Amino acid sequence: MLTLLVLTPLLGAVVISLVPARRRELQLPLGIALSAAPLGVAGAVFVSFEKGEGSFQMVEKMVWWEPWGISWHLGVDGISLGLVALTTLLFPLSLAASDAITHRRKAFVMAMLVLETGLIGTFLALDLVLFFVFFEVILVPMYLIIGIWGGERRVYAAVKFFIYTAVGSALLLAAIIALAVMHASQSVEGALSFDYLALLDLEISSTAQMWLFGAFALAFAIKVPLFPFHTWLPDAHVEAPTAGSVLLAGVLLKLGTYGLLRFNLTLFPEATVSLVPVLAVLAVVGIIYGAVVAIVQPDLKKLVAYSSVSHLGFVVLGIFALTSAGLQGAVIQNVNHGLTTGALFLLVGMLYDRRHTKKIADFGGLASRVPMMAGFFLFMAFASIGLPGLNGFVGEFLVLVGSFPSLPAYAVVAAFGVVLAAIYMLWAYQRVFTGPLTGMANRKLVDLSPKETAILSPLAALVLLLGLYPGILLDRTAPSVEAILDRIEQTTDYQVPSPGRLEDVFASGSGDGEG
Amino acid sequence: MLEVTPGWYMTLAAALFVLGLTGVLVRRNALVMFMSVELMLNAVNLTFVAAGRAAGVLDGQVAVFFVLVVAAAEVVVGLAIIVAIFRRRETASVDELAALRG
Amino acid sequence: MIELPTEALWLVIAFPLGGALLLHFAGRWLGEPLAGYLASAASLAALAVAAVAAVPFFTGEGHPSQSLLWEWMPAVGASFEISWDPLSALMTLVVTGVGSLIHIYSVGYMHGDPRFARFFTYLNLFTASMLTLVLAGNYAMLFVGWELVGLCSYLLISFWFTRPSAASAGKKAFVVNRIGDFGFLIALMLIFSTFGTLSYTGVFDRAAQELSGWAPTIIGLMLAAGAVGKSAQIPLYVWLPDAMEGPTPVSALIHAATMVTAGVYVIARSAPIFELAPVASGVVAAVGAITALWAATIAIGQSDIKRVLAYSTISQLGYMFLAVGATAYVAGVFHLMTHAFFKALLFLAAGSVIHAMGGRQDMEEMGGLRKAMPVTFVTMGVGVVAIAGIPPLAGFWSKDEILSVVFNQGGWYTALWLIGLITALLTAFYMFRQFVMVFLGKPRWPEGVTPHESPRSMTVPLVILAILSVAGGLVNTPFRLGLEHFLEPSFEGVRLGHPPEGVGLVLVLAALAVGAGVVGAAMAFFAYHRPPEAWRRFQSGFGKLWGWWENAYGVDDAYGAMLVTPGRRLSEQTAFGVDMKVVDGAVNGVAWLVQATGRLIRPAQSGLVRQYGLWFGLGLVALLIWILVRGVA
Amino acid sequence: MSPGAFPDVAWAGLAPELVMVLGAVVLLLLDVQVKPGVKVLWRSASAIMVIALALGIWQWIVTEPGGELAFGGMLILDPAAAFARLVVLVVSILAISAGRSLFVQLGNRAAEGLALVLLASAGFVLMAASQNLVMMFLGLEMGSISLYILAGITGDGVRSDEAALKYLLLGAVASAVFIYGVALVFAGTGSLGLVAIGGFLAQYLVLSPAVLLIGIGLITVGLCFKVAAAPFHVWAPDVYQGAPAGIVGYMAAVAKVGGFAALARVLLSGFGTFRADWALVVAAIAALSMMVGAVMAIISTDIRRLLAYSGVAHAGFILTGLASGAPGSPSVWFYLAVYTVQLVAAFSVISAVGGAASSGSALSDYRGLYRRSPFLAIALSVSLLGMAGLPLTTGFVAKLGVFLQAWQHGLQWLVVVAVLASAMAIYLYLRVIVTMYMHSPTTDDPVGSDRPTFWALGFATAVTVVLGVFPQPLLKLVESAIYL
Amino acid sequence: MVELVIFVLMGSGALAGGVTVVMARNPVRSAMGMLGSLVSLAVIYVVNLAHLVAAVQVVVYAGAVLTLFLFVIMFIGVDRAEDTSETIPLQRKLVAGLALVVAVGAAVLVWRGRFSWTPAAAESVPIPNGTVQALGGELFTTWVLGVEITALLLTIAAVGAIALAFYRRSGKASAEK
Repeated sequence: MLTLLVLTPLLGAVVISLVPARRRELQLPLGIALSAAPLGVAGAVFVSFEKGEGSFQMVEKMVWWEPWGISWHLGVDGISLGLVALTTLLFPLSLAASDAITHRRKAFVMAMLVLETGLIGTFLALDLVLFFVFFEVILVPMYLIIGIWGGERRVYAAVKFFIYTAVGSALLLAAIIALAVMHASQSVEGALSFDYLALLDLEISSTAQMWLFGAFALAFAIKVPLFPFHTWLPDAHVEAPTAGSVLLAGVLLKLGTYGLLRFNLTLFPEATVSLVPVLAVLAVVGIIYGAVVAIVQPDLKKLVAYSSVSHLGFVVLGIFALTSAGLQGAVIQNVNHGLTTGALFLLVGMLYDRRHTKKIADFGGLASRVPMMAGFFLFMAFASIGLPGLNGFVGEFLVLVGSFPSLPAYAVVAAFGVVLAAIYMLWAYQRVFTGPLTGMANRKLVDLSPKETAILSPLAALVLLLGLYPGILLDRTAPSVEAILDRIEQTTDYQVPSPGRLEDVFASGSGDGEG
Repeated sequence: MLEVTPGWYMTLAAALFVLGLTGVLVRRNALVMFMSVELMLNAVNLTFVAAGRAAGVLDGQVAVFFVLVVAAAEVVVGLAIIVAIFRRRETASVDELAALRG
Repeated sequence: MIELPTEALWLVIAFPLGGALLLHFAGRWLGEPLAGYLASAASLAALAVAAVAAVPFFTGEGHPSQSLLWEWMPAVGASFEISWDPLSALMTLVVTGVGSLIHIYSVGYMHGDPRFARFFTYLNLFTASMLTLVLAGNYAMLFVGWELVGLCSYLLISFWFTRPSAASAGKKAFVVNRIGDFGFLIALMLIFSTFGTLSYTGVFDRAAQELSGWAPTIIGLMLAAGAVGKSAQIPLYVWLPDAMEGPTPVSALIHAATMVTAGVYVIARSAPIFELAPVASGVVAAVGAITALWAATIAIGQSDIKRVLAYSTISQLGYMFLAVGATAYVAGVFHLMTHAFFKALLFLAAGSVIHAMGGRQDMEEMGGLRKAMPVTFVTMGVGVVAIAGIPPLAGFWSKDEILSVVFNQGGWYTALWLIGLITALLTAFYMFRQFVMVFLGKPRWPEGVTPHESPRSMTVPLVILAILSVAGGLVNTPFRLGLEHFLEPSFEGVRLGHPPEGVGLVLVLAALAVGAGVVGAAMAFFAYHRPPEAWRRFQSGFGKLWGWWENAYGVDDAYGAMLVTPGRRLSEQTAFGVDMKVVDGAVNGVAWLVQATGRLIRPAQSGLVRQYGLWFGLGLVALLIWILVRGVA
Repeated sequence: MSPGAFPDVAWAGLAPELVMVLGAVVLLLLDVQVKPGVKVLWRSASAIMVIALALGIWQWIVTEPGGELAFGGMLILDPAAAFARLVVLVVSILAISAGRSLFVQLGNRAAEGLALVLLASAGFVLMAASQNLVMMFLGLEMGSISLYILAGITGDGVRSDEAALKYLLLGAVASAVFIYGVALVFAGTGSLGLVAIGGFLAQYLVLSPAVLLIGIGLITVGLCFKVAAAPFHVWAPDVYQGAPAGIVGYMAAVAKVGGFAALARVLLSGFGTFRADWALVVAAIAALSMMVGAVMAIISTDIRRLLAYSGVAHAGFILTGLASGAPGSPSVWFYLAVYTVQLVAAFSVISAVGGAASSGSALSDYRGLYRRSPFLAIALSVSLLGMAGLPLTTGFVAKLGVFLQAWQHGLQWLVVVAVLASAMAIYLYLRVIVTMYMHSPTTDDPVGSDRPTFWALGFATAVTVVLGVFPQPLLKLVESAIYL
Repeated sequence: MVELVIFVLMGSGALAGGVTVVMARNPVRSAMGMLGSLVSLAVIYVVNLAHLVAAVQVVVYAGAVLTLFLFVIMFIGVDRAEDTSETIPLQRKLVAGLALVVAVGAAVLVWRGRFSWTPAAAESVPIPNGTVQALGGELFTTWVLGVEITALLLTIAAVGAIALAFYRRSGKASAEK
């Protein structure tokens, strides 16, 4: 089933490529229909997923590059499940929102479908080379999407995106190789192996763990992006077409956090435990920094991009909190951020399609002209701010409350990011949608079409659903998260903090706790 | 009494080799550069002969034979190119051939 | 009488929430006034359910109970669970009761507004949110309501969003509240990491065992920080005056009667924690007292009819803080209730006035409305008397109880008592000042304004609220401590502050309070029941002080200069300086470095074949040296 | 062996080369006597190549794993040599297919050109199969001299002449250095055969290894020149830029195959016992090559120079595998096989775009190539992405292979350098792709490609992708191409 | 003793010839220096019992190759003194430095006594006598493949010369001027 899930979009790309160029009008609808197929498969996966199970499910394994012990090894667990579902959901929606792409539309749809395959594959891969292959292959369609269908400085942005990520993954490859070689030297047969499950059994010295952790973490930190590796993101977002931005923020960034969670924590538990302060500092700096920088951005997309830096900081903080709540928060925040930021980018894109500008200063008082759009924007903005009852809160709350027992000082600083989020989001909303209607062009705006409403509504519904009943995801996540924590507890002398007197919490925490 | 060992010849060859290399580096006339290359190859030949003598095998002398032929073939092609260039440019100076660079 | 199971209490929230959803999707189709009636009906339905459910508490047979709706975030012990005890019952009744009246009032007030249905959507949503807050049995769910009321406040303040001031005020309210929420959030973190749950039962039952040392103090202070934001206390009160940009029913409901009291509610609710944290309680009390005085002085200087009421609200909230800080939780809640009645009344009356004045809010342009609006005149008069603390109206009983409890705490609380007493005087002064300026004297109406009495849908709620303002205080008089008994189950195991024992002392204190009220009222009457020139002379008698009051001590400007402007500058520096130049510059710098390296070694590729030979030779020799040094030496 | 005895000749083992060499002679004679059209000559040459390839495959099948000595120990016919032959032949066939227009333009020199291609290929195969260092030298010269001529064969540009002369002059110096190294090794060991040298070194402890070390160093340098490894690469950009487009890919590819085959054989089977001495040197050259190649390619504005520098970087990657010792040789062979195909494909596109006989190809000529010829643009992109080592292309498998080997054999630092260099290198390939897809063309004239080019490019593209996804067959194949 | 004398004389001759090649301003003089060097080496070969090699050296090298050089020198008319001043900055200095480093390196190696030209296993062996017969036997049995390749090499050279120089004149008009 998982292989089917990975390959369906690719098959779709092939189908699209067979559509003759003169049937232009078919390309986009067909693309949407084809990208709905994986959504169906993902739905089936979601439904047949066993709730109480922490290990990988629906595992498929086939030999691929045999001499090196590389296999086509797929599996899903609570950590990847939500992300896969999110990915398959966002694709039809963002394709549907791509009416504005008129130029080389067929290629665009194909790039999107290939991208989908890559993303799903990355989340499901249980072989490190397979993971790396998908991780890298994603760059190409994304690069094309930004570079061909993007804005004015698209080439710069696309190249920056590609190179930055590629540099990050270079060391990842070296580290993967190191692991495989280590496996060869430790296993009885002396065979190389890139199998994630096999590599979990390696005994890695502390020093080696540090290095490998660093290599993995760098690749993922760039992808997340963690401060100070984030500068490719605003550029890429600003230049990317709507669909590109949606997927970039919605899914691509999650590769980083997913990687940290999936690989760093489990493969290098010792290094994880000792490097928690480093990552947590970066995460917290990112939260505050991203928010501070977002406040004054003159471009809506840039603003949302920097807000991503801030939000993803929460995810990383949650991961390195190394508590059940923190990790669960990280997992669900991954999905949440995809939904809300995806929706925000869709909205900005819809606005851009109408006005051909993203500059905040060009707008004003739009709410009286486009109340529906304003309503959706505000809804998503509040989800992004972390309004309880909407999904953003669930993630942030779990992260903050979950990281407090282990990283009190960090959690407190991070919590301040919540205040800043309100400032930049609401200020932007204020400038764009409220006040008197300005400008002739703004007076002619038309509100959301039924199609656009149909695109946004499922996102809004999910935002609400996950906000009020996150159990739908958390129930499936919790066992996997526990498994990771168990592993860390078994392999290191780390203890997940349990509730107790605050004095003890601060004594066992990072030490530099404050009130 | 001093005996002339193969080492003496090889030292001489080494000197000739370096001399030839120097010639390639300091002369800009392509013809002279080729001659310097020939000098290097001669040094090689001397080494072969001397080394063959030391080892007591004929292989060294056989090798000389082949090096000689290669040298001749290189010279033929080289001179053909030089002639071709000279027809067009009226020069045999390699310093004037620097259109390809960067 | 049927007994309603706690499990069914979700209906209380569901009615207004369902109303909000219905109006959201079908509001435009329903149109005016049907949307308003539906919303009011939803609110009344909630009131009815709550009333039925509260009956056992009135009869003294009820016990606090909890009911789990569904697990929310089990990892942090967050769930949707309803806690039903006298305190939440009282709050529910106040919210639904006053809320229903305001709903009905709004049908008239919002008449003709193009977004009529939307207004009721928000109003219903607010009611649902506030009920979530008060019915929550879990701090997480409390926080849901806490934030959702903030959202509704934001939406309603900036309801007329085309006015930049309204849009800005809404944002300001939300952001300032968020600053308080920051503290609240930390409190939640602390609570979770101590107890492993956020459920009231889980926390309160073990509070005494688990909390020790400075922990309860910190938690208390952090909770108080949240409360300070929501209840507009120093230093986070600045949003409330601006919130008057919203429609007046909103001001009445949210920014007077219900939402702003959430802070008081939370502190009362968390009494078991504050019980262990006298320092935190002290801070709450001090903040409350100082805010009460501070806001009262500002209220004196305002000429905008709603701003007076806004600062008055802040001041009254200060009283409530003073009460709960002095562990007089019952008194605090009591004042909360009476204040809800009379302040809602005052706001609605003010709304009626504004309505009549065609949207004008400057009291200098009013005067002599007594005849034009008799119902409003009378009802507002009741409200003014009530807030001034003149017996036997509601305000007297609650305020007097607060002051006497605070006095009884002794120590430095005595100073707070004194502040409270002065504030009582000022309260009477500015309220009567308002009353006089609006209703008495000669009309100072601008051209073309012909005030008239408001429609029935507006006056009926006024009358009902006036009745409540008169009688509401009687639920808890020193002679019959009804409310205290009623609330007892909610404060089980908590030491409550009490008035002094001796009857004489109680009477003296009451007399002082009443005296302060009377004196203030009289001063206002004499100062302002005169032509405007005379007021001005009176006002200039205060010198600079009056200017400060008028300008609210310039706190807004000071915050702007100290926080907003530097904050924005910091943000700009970070965004355009640090981020673009330093961080991104480093990235581009790496790229530049690579290219520069390339350009540096490019001259080696000179095209000169002899030079190529030289590089070859150099490489050769270098390699040989290395290989020899390694292999031979 | 007594004088007069019939020489020990293993004709079958050299059948492909014999076909090529005889074919070359036949072509020359035909040209003189019959003067057939260029198309006929081209078809004949192609046919010869295909026959040679068929024979080569046969030889590959019959080759014993350990190989056997032939021609009095001059050659060793082992799987590595047989594989080298296959690579050379495939590359040659691709090159002359895509280069048809060049030979057409050469007119009455076409026969010479085709004959030289055949002879050069034969020469490099011999070089790869040489067990004797002097034989290796002869094979090297046979190939190199042919390439010098091919570089200048069009003769209709100063730049072409310049390229030929530079290549020849520096190549002659490098050859002299190589053969001097051979002479010194001969002096140090008394033999020219690699097996004998290996045996000698295994048998005796060399007390004063200076001569041997210098000899190894000189041989390494000479071969590093041929494969364009830094710092001995400076000729490559100039030559690639100046030589006719239709043949550059071939020149670069076969020289690399021959050079690396020789280098691997010399270092692994001759001086395997000295690995401690040369591994680090080779690793250093590898590191330098990767860095210099990547950096210089980034600032190039001519696509050929760019590919030349990238070739320098690739030499570094291949050397990374080589430095790992004998177990690394399959990875070296895999790399060589896939890289040369990509290289030839890339230059075939350049030839189609700029003209087969042209010198120099400014990057700006490739602006909007996608619009002028989607096929060429895609073919070039796939090759470039393959060179960049993007997963799902053969390039990735190749890189992974050499990195794995290097890491396993104690060159972790080199792998780190290599991955960084490959990340840097991605940028330069992207530059070309950006130019092709994201810039608007200066002219809208479509660019055509003839049928052989189409097939050659199609093949190369398919190989790069299909073997990139399923490299298993090729991986199995190279497993035996190991030096003992 | 005789060998020593010959070594000194002929060695000096070879070096002197080499220096002439490198230093002479006139290419013809270089060629003459080359001739001297070649002949000197031929004598040394004879001393080393490499008779056939010595003969081939004189016939092929001095006879054919050098003649070819001279012919081309005359043909393209560069038989005059040329400016030998260096135009590439630092070239001479670096070359001199290079030579110096090589010399010093060699000296260090010799001085440290870690240098021996001959194989470790070399025992005293008879000098191989490079008669025509002996050498021919080797060439046409063991090295027969090499001999074949020599033929190919010369073919390549011939083809190359034709392709590069001959057609150039008679072929199509060159595009570039």
